[in-house]
Amino acid sequence: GCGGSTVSGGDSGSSDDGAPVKIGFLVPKSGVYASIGSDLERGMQIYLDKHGGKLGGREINLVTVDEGSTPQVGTAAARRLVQQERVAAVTGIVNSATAVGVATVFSDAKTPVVSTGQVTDNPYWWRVGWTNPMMNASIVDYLVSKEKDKNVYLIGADYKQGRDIIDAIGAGLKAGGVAIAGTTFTPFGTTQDYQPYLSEIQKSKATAVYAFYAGAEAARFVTQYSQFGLNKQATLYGNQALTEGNLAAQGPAASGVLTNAIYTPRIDSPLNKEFVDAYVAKYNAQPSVYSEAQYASAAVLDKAIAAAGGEVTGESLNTALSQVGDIETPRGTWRFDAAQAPTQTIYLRRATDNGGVMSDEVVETLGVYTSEGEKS
Amino acid sequence: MSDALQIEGLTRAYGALRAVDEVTLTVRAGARHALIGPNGAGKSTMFKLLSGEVRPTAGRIRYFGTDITRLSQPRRARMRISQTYQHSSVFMPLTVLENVALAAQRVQNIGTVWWRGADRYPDRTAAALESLAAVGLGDRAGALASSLSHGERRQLELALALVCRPRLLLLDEPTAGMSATESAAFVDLVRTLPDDLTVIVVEHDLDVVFSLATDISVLHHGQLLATGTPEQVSADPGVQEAYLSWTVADDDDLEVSS
Amino acid sequence: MNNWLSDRPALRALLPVLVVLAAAAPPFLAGPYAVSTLTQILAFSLLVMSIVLLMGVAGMPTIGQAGFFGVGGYATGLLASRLTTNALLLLLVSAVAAAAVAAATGWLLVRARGAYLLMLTLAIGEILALVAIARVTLTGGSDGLANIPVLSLWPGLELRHVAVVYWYIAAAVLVMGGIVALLIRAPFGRALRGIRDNEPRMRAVGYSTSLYKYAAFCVSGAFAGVAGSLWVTQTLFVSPADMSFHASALALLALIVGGQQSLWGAVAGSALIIVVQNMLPISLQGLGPLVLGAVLVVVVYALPDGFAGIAGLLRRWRARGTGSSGPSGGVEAAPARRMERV
Amino acid sequence: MSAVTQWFDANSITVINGLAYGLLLYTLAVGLSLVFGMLNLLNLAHGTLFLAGAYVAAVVVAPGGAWLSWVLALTIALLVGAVAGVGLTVATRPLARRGHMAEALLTLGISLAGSSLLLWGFGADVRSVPAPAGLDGSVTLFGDPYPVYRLVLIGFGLLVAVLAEVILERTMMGATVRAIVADPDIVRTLGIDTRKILYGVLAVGSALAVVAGVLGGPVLGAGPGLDGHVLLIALVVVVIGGMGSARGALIGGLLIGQVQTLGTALAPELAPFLIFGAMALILVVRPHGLLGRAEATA
Amino acid sequence: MSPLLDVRGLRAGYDGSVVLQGIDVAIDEGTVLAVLGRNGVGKSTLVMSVMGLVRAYDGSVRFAGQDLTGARTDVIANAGIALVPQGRRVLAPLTVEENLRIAIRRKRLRAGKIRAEERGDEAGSRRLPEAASERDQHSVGPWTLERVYELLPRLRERRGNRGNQLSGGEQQMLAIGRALLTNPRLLLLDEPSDGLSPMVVRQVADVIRTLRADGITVLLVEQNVRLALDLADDVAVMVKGEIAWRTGPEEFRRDRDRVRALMSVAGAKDREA
Ligand SMILES: Nc1ncnc2c1ncn2[C@@H]1O[C@H](COP(=O)(O)OP(=O)(O)OP(=O)(O)O)[C@@H](O)[C@H]1O
Ligand SMILES: Nc1ncnc2c1ncn2[C@@H]1O[C@H](COP(=O)(O)OP(=O)(O)OP(=O)(O)O)[C@@H](O)[C@H]1O
Ligand SMILES: [Mg+2]
Ligand SMILES: [Mg+2]
Repeated sequence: GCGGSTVSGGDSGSSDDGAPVKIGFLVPKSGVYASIGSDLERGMQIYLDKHGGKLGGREINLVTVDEGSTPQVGTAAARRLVQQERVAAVTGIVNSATAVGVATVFSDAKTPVVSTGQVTDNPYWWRVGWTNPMMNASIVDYLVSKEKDKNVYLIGADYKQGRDIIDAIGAGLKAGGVAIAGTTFTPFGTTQDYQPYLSEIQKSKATAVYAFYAGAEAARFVTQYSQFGLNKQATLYGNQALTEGNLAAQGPAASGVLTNAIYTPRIDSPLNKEFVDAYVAKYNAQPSVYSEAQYASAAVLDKAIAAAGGEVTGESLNTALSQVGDIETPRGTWRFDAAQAPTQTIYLRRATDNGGVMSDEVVETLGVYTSEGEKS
Repeated sequence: MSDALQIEGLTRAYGALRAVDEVTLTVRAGARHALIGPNGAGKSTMFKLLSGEVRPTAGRIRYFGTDITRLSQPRRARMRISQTYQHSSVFMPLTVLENVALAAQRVQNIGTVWWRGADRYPDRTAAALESLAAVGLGDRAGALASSLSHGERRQLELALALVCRPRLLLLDEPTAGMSATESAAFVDLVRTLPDDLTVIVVEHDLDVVFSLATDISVLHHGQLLATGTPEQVSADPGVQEAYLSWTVADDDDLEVSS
Repeated sequence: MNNWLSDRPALRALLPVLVVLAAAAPPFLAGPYAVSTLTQILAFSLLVMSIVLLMGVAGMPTIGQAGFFGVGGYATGLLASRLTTNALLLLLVSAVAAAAVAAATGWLLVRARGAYLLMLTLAIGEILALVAIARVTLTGGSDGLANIPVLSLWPGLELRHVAVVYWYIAAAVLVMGGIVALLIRAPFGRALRGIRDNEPRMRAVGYSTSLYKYAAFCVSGAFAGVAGSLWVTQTLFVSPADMSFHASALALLALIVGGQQSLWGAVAGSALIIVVQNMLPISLQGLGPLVLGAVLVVVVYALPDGFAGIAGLLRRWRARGTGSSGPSGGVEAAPARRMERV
Repeated sequence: MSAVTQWFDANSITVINGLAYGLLLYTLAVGLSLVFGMLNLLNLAHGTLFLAGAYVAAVVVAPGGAWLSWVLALTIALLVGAVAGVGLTVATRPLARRGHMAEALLTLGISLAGSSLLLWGFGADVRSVPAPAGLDGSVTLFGDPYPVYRLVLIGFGLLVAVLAEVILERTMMGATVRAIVADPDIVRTLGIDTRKILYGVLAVGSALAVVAGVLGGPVLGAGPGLDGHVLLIALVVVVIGGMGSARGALIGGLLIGQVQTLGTALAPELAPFLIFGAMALILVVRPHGLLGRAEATA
Repeated sequence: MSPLLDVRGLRAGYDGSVVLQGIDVAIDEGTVLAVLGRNGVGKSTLVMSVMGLVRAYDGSVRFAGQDLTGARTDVIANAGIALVPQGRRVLAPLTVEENLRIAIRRKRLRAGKIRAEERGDEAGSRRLPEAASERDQHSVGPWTLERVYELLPRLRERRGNRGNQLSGGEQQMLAIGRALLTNPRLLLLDEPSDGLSPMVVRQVADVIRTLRADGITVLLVEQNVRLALDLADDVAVMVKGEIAWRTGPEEFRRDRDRVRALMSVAGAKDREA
């Protein structure tokens, strides 16, 4: 509540038996990540719809707050969730800088977070999506085993994630004996025209390109890549972010782009079919990796709240989270490993033009990877 | 006493136009030196060269023996060269008093003080008020400069120059826009200025010129046409031709003032 | 405002006490979220005050001030984990660091004016942010610097509890704001005002205006650095986004909304901006920018001089109500409307 | 000698592309510059107008880029721009006496609100715009494929530049507008209705922004965040060239075009710093931009 | 015949302050009225409020039978009034030539021509055909760019300079030339001799005489009393926002005591009180 005094204290959120459990949902609703944010909200909604608005059999009081596009907004919102709303757990969070920035806010308040955000070494942070090591390792393994003769050019957006990913892939390819034609980073968030970089790629005579981009940058990069005829010279690889949510904008230019992903709507399982059908029916769109990840978050919370039982506090939830075991979600069945992230199957997809409508078709299964990138 | 100014071959060109053209001139210390000449002769430019607002294309300026040609305008102002502008240039949003106090605090060397309120320096206000009283603006101290009439701004302009305790005072058409009464008061004011203060005044009002000047120099097309005592200059035929050949239907010598 | 204060000497003597009491009260009255929001507002308002000094007083518009804010923030964050967690020491170091960076860049802009100056400060701010992004190993790159240890005031007194953090930051902002206020009223501040109004005239009177402007820039940079340090003391996190154009723009907005030349206005403006930014996204999902935009439009029309102008509006309205004409009537009463320069 | 030809061989495409990009920036920035320099109005809604244009293109242009839909998009853009310009004039007029800061704040408020309305109306997804039919392919330039549409941008940019030159420098239009900025009262005493001209300038300036948005569509697409980015670059271009100078905007656009492309190609590790570095450098040497006049700000 | 300009009970000022305390002043067509007075009495305010640049709180302004009270400045200008403002106010970013050209308006000139013909005024209509056939097709009216340059040759020399690159006197000439080019019926001159060297003052005096001969009406505010008396048909002396004395130049010259009382030390005392 609003009133009361700070000095006389108060503790982190808790809900008694039967009372609704308060869950914070931190998603971008404005700014550049808004489109991912809406995917998250849809995924969440589908899960709640399916379970009558309940998680773990308890009424849920979902407090949705805007993550905004900058960490300032995100941290302020996070503080609100902890200090004002006193939520028992938090889910969502898209921007990696925000995730890093808010991690301690939550861990200090002993509030667990179930998120796609890439925060490591934090006992209260549970990653439900992908991890960079698993994405990197799977594509590197593929290139090393199947495309060893290729001359690969690496390009990515110049920010922490981008550098981490491109560097890891470069190192992996080198170790696997694949030739690297060049490596470039492009200014993050401000690059509108990739021609100078594309021209370098042309000159390098690369036969494959691995690109790390997301959102609007990915849309522009892929489009310009084909405008400058590079798609005829070199196959374009990337992780799911390169095409996820962007295929419509990229249009035919994306044809043939290969991406690895933890999820695609084409996965053949009853649960996925049910998920996709419900999603298409409600939103007239295919679910994305992000929608599925948020659905998975909800599933995780569902199990944990049920396990925690009785009085649900941040701490009791966190303990429950460490014991949730197998989780069944549209992407398949997976469980948290020691790093509090999933071990799961990775797929390779190819963007395909079906008479004007683009979709990512599964080409093959790359295998099951741990969050640390070990193939198992 | 030494000369206040020794100007040698001073030139300022704007493109092809030489606004001031190789002027060599000496101004005695303590002189009331009038600088006259037709419009566009280069008088204001000359002032800008002296005050340091504009850099000369060629030539040298010595000020009481020191070469100041390369010194910046603020440096020269701190050497007590003060000026009024032909087109009044005051601090519009500030009060009349604050206008002058700004200059006063610089003179009193408290311009960089940051730990004590400006209003706690009585000297600052006193100097400003004194200067305002001298030019006849004493009763307007609280008004905003932006609400002054044209003529009142000219007076404020003068107060700003005087509060700097100048050794060399450059007045660019000080009486332009002043009514006859204020002009007369101005002439009186200049008369009361200390003798060791050197004044150079640009004026088109020849009454003012002849009632004040101890020396007159005439500029024409940027060049020095003549220089000397009022008698010498007014007798010079070239000057007559270029400048003085004027009288409005000399029907009367109506004196409004005094 | 000054008038009614000077009429009542007793009140005037009491005022500082009242202000201190009022500043100390919130943790006793409000919940932790409100107090931490207030803390945020205060830290931010010091950044805005640094712009008041530069833009409101010296007439040097800036949209790069967040750069120095960030320098202070990073200095505090980096040194907290390496050198000391003493908040006051870090505050000092941050001020020095920000002032040093301002000193190193300030010479670039003493010649520029108006919008050109604005764009130069933008360039400085953005370049500082880009440096923070590029120095990944030191600053954590675009993800920012997280896991900053909790600071302490002295050994044993950790700035961890929301209320303690609030008191520390409120006290620091009060002291710093007092210094800024002094500076504005002192001859130095008056000289800056003169430069804003008529720089050529100031030169003619003997001021080395470039030096004054340079000094103003450095001093204001130092205050921004302090603000950054305070901010990090609370958030324990600093990222390039804190230094970006966007952050500077928000500070500038707070300044204008508050009324360009008033320190109280700076606090009020900061409050509006922070509250709109923090609260609205919750009740009005995703429409935060829309509301912020609408608020700006309304403020521009309704409050010509920002929040600081409300006092004036009230006074004029009351004067009209009682039928009294202004002091002494006549032309002196003409209110000033300054033309602001970008 | 051969080093030079070699260099040119290696970078010619980049230089051409810099030209295309630069002229797109010019088309975008010239309106801002005129409004900025002539009306002393810092129109921070300029980027939003550009984005609105991009969305117009994204919605109106048919898949495949049929010519008719392009013509329609451009017409709508002109209308939207002109209406927005008139609206902005109406909105800023009461503030004229309050100075630039109030106007800047107002346009910023309008742009914030406008952007979130666009987000609300068109969603958060990035949209793309197909190039006009027949112009969507590539031609081989210096041995490498190059998109035809970008060559069209060069042509259009040059057209705008020529028009601006003729209208502003060869007629009294430009002088009149500059005069209004300097002293509107005096211009009115000469019997000129300053209001009409103010409306006209803002309408034209805004229309140019919206049209630039349509034209930039096939290159930049349309999506949230583009408006702010574009505004920033336009400001840089305008300031480098000197406010109020159409020629300055041209030089600024071409310069930033090359800095962004050639500079990036030659010194990729410095890429993020290039734009602001170039601007700072130019402003330090020339505090009023390359062709700016001192009075524009004083 | 009714006066060309008829100002009745004009009260005006700035931001609520009242400077003009109810002015009545009328000027007959083709005459020159000199307005004299000390600094700050409101002469400029009078001129500016006739031009619509200062808001009138009260009173009326009629010009050529037309009610111009509260009209927009450009409407007033197009009705045939021009102003040479105090402090010149040349358009700094424009060149001399642009400063002049901007004053030339085709539509109004045509109207001016008709007016001149109606009046059967030779001076006005005489110059028309010649000017119309000139290379400068804009200049249709008694005052053309050519004629202004002829009158003030200094301006031709400096035609490429920007307004702020002119000397003070040159700016004043420019302000005068600019006002003439609008071919007004009534010319408001606010201290036109300010900053002009004696020779140019004489030229300006000649211009005013020519104007008068052309049937143009002039309201002349001047500090140069000699010049003013030499040109004026009528003299008005202002004190503290009111016209204290309206008389002819002869009478003004004769009644020195009264002049002294209204325009000098006594006036100053009065103000201080
Ligand atoms: N910045 C400039 N650029 C070009 N020409 C200039 C500049 N400033 C002044 N001039 C020219 O230099 C000449 C001298 O100007 P100056 O102002 O010195 O004349 P002045 O003697 O003061 O005349 P006045 O009595 O009319 O004030 C003029 O012809 C003027 O046009
Ligand atoms: N813009 C303004 N705002 C407020 N008050 C003003 C303004 N302009 C003039 N005043 C005041 O109005 C009064 C009359 O001013 P005005 O300029 O009309 O005088 P004037 O007779 O033309 O004087 P001068 O001979 O000095 O030009 C003065 O007291 C002046 O202080
Ligand atoms: Mg002069
Ligand atoms: Mg006057």
